[in-house]
Amino acid sequence: MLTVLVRRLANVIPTLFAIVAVVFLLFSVLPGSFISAMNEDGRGMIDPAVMERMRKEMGLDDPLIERFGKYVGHLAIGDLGNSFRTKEPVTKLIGDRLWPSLKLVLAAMLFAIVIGVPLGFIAALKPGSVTDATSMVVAISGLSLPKFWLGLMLMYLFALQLKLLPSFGYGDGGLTHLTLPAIALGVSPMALLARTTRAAVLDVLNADFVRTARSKGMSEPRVVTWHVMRNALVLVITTIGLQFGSLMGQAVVVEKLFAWPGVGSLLVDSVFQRDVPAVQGCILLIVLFFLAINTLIDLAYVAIDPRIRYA
Amino acid sequence: MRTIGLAIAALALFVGMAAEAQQTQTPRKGGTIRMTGPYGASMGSLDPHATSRAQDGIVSLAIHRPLYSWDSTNNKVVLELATSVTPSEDGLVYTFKLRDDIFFHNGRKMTADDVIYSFTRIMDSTKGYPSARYVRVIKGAVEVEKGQAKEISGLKKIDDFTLEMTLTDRVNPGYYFFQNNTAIVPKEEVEKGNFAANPVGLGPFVFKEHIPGSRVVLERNPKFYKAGKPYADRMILQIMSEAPARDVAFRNKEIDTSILGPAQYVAYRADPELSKGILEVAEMFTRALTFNTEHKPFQDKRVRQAINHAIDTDLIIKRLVKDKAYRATSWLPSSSPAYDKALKPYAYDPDKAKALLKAAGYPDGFEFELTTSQNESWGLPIVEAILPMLAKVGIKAKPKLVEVTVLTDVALKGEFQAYIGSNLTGPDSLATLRCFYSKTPRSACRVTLFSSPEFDKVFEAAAAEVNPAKQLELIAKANAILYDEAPVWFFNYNKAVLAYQPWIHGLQANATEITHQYVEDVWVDERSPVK
Amino acid sequence: MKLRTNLLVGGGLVGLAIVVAILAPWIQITDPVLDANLMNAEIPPGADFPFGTDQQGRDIYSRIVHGARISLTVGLVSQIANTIIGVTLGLTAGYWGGLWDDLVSGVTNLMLAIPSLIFALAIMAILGPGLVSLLIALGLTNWSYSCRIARAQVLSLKSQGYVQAARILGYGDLRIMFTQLLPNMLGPLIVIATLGMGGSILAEAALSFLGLGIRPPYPSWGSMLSEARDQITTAPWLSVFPGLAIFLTVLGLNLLGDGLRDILDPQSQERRA
Amino acid sequence: MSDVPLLAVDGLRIDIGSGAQRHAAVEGVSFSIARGETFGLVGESGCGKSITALSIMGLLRQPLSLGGGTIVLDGQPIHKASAAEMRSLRGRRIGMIFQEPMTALNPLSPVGRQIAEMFVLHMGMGWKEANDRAVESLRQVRVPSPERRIHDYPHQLSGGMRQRVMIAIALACSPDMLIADEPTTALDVTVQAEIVDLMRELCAAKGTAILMISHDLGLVAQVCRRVAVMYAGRIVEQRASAEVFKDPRHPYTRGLLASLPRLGARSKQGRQRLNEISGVVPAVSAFPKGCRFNPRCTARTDVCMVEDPATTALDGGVGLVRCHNA
Repeated sequence: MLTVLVRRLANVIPTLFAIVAVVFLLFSVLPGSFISAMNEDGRGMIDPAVMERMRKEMGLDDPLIERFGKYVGHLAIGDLGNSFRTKEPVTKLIGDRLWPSLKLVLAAMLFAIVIGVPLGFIAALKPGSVTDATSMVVAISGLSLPKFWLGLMLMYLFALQLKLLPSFGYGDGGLTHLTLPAIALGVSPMALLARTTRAAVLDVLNADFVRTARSKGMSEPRVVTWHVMRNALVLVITTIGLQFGSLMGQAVVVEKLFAWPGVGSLLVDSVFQRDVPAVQGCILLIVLFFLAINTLIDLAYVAIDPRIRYA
Repeated sequence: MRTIGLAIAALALFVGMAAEAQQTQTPRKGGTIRMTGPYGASMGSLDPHATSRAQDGIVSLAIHRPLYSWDSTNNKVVLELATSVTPSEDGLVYTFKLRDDIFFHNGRKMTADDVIYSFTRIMDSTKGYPSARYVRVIKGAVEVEKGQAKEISGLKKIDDFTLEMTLTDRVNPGYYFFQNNTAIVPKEEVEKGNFAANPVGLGPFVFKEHIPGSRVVLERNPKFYKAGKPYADRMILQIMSEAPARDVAFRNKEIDTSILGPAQYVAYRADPELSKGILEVAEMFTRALTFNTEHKPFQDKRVRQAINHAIDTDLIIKRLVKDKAYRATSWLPSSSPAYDKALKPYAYDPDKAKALLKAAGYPDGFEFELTTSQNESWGLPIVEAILPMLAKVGIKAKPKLVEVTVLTDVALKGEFQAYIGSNLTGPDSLATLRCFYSKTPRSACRVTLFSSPEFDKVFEAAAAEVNPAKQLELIAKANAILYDEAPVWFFNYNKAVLAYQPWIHGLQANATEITHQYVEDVWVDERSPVK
Repeated sequence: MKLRTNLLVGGGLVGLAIVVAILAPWIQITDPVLDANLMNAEIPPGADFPFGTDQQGRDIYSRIVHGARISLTVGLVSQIANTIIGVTLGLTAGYWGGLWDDLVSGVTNLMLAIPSLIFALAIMAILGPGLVSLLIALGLTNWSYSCRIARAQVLSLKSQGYVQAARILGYGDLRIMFTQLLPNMLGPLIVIATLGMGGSILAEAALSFLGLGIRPPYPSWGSMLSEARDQITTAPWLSVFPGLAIFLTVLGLNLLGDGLRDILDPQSQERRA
Repeated sequence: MSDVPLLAVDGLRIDIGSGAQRHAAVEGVSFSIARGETFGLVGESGCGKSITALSIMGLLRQPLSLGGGTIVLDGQPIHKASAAEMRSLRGRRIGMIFQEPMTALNPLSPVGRQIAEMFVLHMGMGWKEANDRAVESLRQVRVPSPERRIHDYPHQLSGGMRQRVMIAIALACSPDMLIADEPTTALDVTVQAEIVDLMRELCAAKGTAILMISHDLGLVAQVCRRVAVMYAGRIVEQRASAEVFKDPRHPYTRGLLASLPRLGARSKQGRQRLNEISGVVPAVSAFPKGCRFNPRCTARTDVCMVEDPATTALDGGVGLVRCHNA
């Protein structure tokens, strides 16, 4: 366990450093600036004097290297700088968004697992059957729709037509507001999981030890629960990890559509307003989340697969 | 003169009607107003001085108040925090008698010191507060901005409720100090730090909660200085940048107001129920295709006029903008007191356009790059519509797509041949026209680099004129010159449309920005689904 | 059984899209760009305009047909770029190993960690909206999977003595990589690229939604769909047809990818046997 | 001992594929095994011996299916048995050992549990009791310190140990018959003999009959009293082991014998081509006309090319051979 963690951490530092550098570089060549972004709809053209003071305040006139050095220096002590837009510390900005973001991602992943894994299982147990074909077409269809479109359709159906759920927003952060965005976000990992699970189960069902289990006189349900599930899970868990880890970044579109106050919508907004410190912070968080989930997955492997535990 | 006066009266009547019709019932106390913030997926800053965004203005106007406010019924600036103001003979010194019944949300009474503090804060030399451009009109403000002085010399406290303000130019300070981001803030709260997270003001509503990216919740200020107001107990601003999502939420009665785009404007107008709750106003934005007169063909006035003739502006407004705009006749919008109704729009006349081009030495037309954003009302869709029209007279426009963010940069740096955009053109008409005055630097706003001695002469005269009526006349004249010179293709003045639920009353048709509501006048009747 | 259905339906849908794209100029009714006539704006589907007209009065059918060219180009070019980058890095990393391998693996993990949509968004913002920017943005940001696959394949082939044998024959490194190793991994790479094409088409739609898509002069399906989203209630045909085009094409690509995997991926073939 | 054999296979046919793609992978296979008897099935890989074993277990899976013939276990026609009936037979009355002990054991489950499952499934024990019995079973197959080993995972055991676990599983319920499919092929030469001896010894003690399947005629002859040689889905020679060694009648059997290395240095690779017989086993879909062995046969005559040979009784009716020239 510990070695896995240590090895992970050793990898995280250079990864984070590289990401900080990449984002810094990308945004230093980005046209437009926070100041030009303030002029929306022709309103509030900023006059040159104010612009100059703003640039100074934000340190935009310093050489890139110097700015980068400063940023990294602050980063080392956990200071992500201040947002250009709100002037608040980026850590606070992100802190406000973290919980809603996590909630959405967790709910979406839960949806994906609860629907996707059984769907793949059922399909795999009767390969070539109508059930198999139907569940796979359903799954692949879920992969073939633009997310914002799916989200809009869900809004129309569940909010406007059926009046079952609120159409947008965070509300009290409860389940009613969470459901629609979570489904919109969860459909594509659900589809991928269904597909992976099906392949994994088929794979395991053809394994020698399943034949052994059958030769023991085990009923098919027992074969599945005693010997297939766990082994299939090892294969599925990689997909779960990759999907889960990247979900916070994928949530961008859904959060924007549903006005969900997550990190993704903050990120997009910050990109368009050239609020570089906020962008940096969001991307760092998303990457950290990805790394954290994958570390968890590694640990899960250790727990599930004895071959890794003793290796 | 008379015609202008009549025009204003007619306009005021028209604009005021929607609001008027709602005032017949007695306002109900209590309830919750649920407005929407359509501009972007988050708030910028709740510190009123730190932002110039329209979205932030919605909240700012509820929590804070500047010296003046906008009277939507009469389309003019009026005193808000003062009972009277007396200008000096030379029009440079204004003496304000402040109200003595104004309390900040922390219970302290507002005095002249707070006004001085607020304006001094805006000029802070280490911070780039966007509203510095307004306060700079006060004498001595620039020195503070440059760090050469600690206090603004033009602000003098006579007593707690009397303030003397000396200006640098002969202008109406109301145009400057009705802006949300010149609001008066309490020093002690600002100095606690983190003012943006815990804003304290003197407006009708008290800050309660901000869930970034989702909503701002405000509660009734029981000690508001206007007796009996505000009516509602709570105000919620839901942040919703996605128009289709807003549409669903509005139809689902989850929000009380919603800004409409052209497509939804048509749909709502056609709906028997929804059409009852539509508030329209001619906003002070002029949408135009701006020519860079450094680019050779556009140096010739005839070319610029030719383009104005070549585009079937009315058709575009009717079909593409779905009548959610008023045809622009010159630069100043219809809500400006200097607006001249008599100006005839450029007729759609491709033949005349061709003739003008020929006269200008371009019988076969020419090619230019047209920079545009993706904005649905003043961006790419419009460009797509004018391309074939220009092609008909031999002009080939090559669209170049940029983000809205980049558009401003492109404009101010002059890195364009022509661009299409939206321009704030009010309420100070003189300041608006300054953008065509040849002594204004490009980086300030003279993006066309347009210069005309004739215009300069009239503009200078207008700026120097003491008599308001005569000044208005001169401004109108300058505006007319501009129209003939055509430094831009005059497209339209925005018609802002706000849909509201039937239980919402007292909304104002604010021509400076329709989402900016003086919420103390808004009330909710018992049909509202929220308590 | 299922294997064939996948290939058949998937291949059919993708084939249809390709045929439409190739024949676009011949099967269009009007010019999708120039034949804008505001007098004809927003006409519902009917005899003159089978899919109706858009806000500008252009024939949606003709725009869909031309959109196939753009959308397929986006999918194809970006995936070719991704595959070339991924394979080159993966091949060399697996083959040479050592520091280069560590470096490539590090960068690959980095690419996996940064959400590709965000990366593409930043690149689009730098280069400005447009087709070329989009191709670059999507072509540079999704190569980590093909890189991983190529690397893993090289490592497994290396252990099979493939490489030593070729070396003994006196083949140069590059020759071994591209003539001996590459052909052995084409199957899984084609599968990844096919599935990735669908992903690119969807990513284009997402970028359009976020305001950084492609537009002039010719439309992509994603931008048409994203533009029409305001008018779902007032003019549903504006969004239904591009939506359907995206759905069917991406569905086809996914089915095709699955079907190809069954045939081309030796691992899954072994599984089946 | 009664005359009724423990297992009687008669005219077994196993199909591969379906519809137009259907071919008989095994055809006309008949043999019987008495209680406590040891019987060997020998042939190159692909000759159909393994699927014959699977058909007895009722474990044929797509695309394989039972095409005809009867399989009778202890008087019960199990080719007609329902899935539930088959389940109760498997493990309890017939145990099976597979070639690859690494993959035949669930890698994620401790070996103790995999043995204990047998007691839970067939003897209605609780897990705790079953675990105790698993320790006992491991001890029987001579795994050292079985109390600790039951917690081990397959990857922690050596190949020989794993195969001992497989034997423990197969014999856990003292079945009437053990099917051993290449039980030693994947093992080191040094442990092969140990495993074979263990198997033989335990079966003898429990009175369990053995059906041993191998490509290795030498091994089979060493373990089994009787032996059947299969080629291309058919039994080509079936006799007492001693007779086969003494006087092989089928050219294929002769080839197999000739290819045997000296004792103690048996080929480890089951798939290795037989040196003495050129060519390979034909594919199921392309069995040659006439005698199926004719393309590789050194004693081929004209009749072999056109006519499928019938069986000829040998050794006074207890043996048989399928060859024109035998």
